[in-house]
Amino acid sequence: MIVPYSQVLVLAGLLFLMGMFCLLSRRNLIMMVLGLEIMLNASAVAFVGAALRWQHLDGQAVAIFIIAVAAAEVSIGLGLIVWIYRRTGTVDAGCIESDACRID
Amino acid sequence: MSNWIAGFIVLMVKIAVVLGALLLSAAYLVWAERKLLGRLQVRLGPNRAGKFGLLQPIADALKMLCKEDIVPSAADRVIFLLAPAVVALTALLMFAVVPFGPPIVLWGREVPQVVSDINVALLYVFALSTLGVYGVALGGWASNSKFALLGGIRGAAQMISYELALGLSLIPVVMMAGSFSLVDIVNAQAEMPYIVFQPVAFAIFVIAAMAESKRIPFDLPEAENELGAGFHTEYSGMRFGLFFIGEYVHMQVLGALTAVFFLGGWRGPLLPGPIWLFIKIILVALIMIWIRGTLPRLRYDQLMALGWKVLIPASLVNILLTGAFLLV
Amino acid sequence: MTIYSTLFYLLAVLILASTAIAVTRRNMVHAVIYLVISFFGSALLFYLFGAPLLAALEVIIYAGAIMILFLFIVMMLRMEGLEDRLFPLKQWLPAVGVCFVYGMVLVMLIVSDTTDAPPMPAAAAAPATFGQFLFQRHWLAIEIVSMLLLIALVGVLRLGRDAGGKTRPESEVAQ
Amino acid sequence: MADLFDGIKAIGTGFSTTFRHLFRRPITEEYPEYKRVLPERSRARIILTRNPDGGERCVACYLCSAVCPVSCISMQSAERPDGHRYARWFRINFGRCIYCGLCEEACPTSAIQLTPDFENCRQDILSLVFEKEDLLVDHCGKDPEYNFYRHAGVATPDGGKGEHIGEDAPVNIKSNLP
Repeated sequence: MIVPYSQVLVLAGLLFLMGMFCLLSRRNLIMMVLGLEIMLNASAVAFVGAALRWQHLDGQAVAIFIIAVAAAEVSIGLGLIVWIYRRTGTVDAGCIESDACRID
Repeated sequence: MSNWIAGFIVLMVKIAVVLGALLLSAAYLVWAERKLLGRLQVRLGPNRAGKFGLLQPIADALKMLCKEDIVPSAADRVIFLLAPAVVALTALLMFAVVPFGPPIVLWGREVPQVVSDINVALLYVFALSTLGVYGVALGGWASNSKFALLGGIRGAAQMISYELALGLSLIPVVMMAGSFSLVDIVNAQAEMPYIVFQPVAFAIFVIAAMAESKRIPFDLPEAENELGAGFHTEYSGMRFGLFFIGEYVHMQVLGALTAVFFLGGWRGPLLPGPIWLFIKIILVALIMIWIRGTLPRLRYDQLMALGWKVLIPASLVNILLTGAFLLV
Repeated sequence: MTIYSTLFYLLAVLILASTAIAVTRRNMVHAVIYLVISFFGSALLFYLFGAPLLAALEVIIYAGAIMILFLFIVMMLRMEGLEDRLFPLKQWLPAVGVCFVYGMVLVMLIVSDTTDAPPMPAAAAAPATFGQFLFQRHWLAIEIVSMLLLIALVGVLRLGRDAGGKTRPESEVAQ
Repeated sequence: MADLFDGIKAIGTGFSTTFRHLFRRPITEEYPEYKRVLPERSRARIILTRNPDGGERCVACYLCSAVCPVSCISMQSAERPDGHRYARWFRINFGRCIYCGLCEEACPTSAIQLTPDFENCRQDILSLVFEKEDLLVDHCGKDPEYNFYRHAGVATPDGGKGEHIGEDAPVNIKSNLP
């Protein structure tokens, strides 16, 4: 016996919350992508817990897909960040939006 | 309860024996490498400390322990101090899943000759070897020196590139054995070692393994003549020694994995299992030293081209052929 | 309180603490390292939940490949000390607001869940069983995901090519 | 295809070469047992030599000290009653010396010379500071015939002072005209 599923959900929810906070409050593009990773990981935790709760492997299958999607997302995301950095010389989201360093 | 305690004691004894043997043979692997490399280059190699320089590893260890442990003032202190431990620890932990003999019966209990037989052993090895990249990359970054940083970046890029080829080259082996567990893989080679069926996978695995352990044709992260000593430029004393231990333990682990995946593990006629495994590890290590004495270092673009354009496609084709062969 | 539940709480504390530290770090390398610890904890949690294959994959892909990629980019672009103020008010307020609303919804959902769920039993799925299940029941999803990965690969290659072409000279970027 | 074959052959040649080296005699000279005799003009430990008639050659002109790139030579000049200059004390710090040989080239009297004796290391770095009595030897070094005061500014059968090949007229020390 481990723990009630609701406690796993609380853990996953708090992780998701932290990821969201990171995504919303940081201005650094890399930290924002890190926040996305935390959120994806939180959902994977919830799904694996669900797989155990209902004794069904579907949850683990979804977790595998989440990991694959995270890999694809992070490669594209970091590729874009490098592209932006080469163009503008910064990875500050606020700075990129302003007129000071418009993408040419 | 007494059963549980007995199991615990057996486990601890196994860990102690494996750890001791691993560290001792790592020290003497350094000696063997220096000696053999010397002879390959028509030199003598170490011959001062003891007969044939046999006490050289002990002298080196004492020297490193006595040296001052310098931390550069602008370094990121905690990471700088922890990075060598990561390298050494991941290399040592990898050996936990390598079987070194058939199960034996001691005092009425069946004791498997492996520290831990987990069912995802192969993935465990990969997980540890990816974590080993952190030691290199963070050690380079935390030194706050441009040589070390370049070495760290190179190390990270090289190791994650060759990780792919390493993993893909082992998929045919897993397909043939039908299990991730190293014990099962060795048992599946009871009649014929896999090198007979998978010579291409064997070649890819050995090349990728050498790149993974930063051996000489692939030692760009520490390229002495362009980067000082790469990621461990700023390290001194026993922390440098830890990097060194990590490298040589990694070399032995890769030799053991080569033996397990392609050479039949501990299986062999006449001699007991652990000795056969040891002979095979030493054989692989000696071949690695021979390659080190012969080939020059690759250029960075050649390294990446070899990894991405030769090894990975070749291993993918190999997987496809193996799959087709197994289906027919 | 069995040994499993103790382990769960320990891991939960480890994951939450390291993630919380990670999202508030100014030094991105430190953030990445704390996040690696967090993902490592998640992997152990997966092992506890009876998914050894997923645990290994979590370490290999999340803690290994993805975080190394982050570390690589941070080291390559050399931009430590970028944010002069860690949490400017402009970002801080909406973030707190949204997170507060989210937290309220979370709490309400958990409170409203009155079905008295029993503690989860411990179980383990062998990798072979899981693999067969995955490839028999979800083969289409696997194909879609592999397509997605291929697209990502081609996209990144395109981006990398593009960045190498008509850009400002490297010396200018460095300033 | 031919390229591939050539490549494999090249790699094979390399490996066989190194393998054959395993059975060759090592060319290493083991130092403390076997000491190679260095050529006479190798640059190692510095000495101060004497004239054929036994006098000190050094005239304490400070040229070696001036030319020394690491400033490891120091001395104090003095004059004997007969007007010959000599070094009251002469000191070389071998802890700093880089054995470049510039002092030997600068020396007008061939007094300071470098010898092939390279076994010059100590446990205590302060004992590497050599005084004049440590440096002075009882022979003429590489130039056995040379005696400075016999050659410089001396009238010979070939001509008087300042009349030899490549020699300037003596300076008139009573005048300060250029």
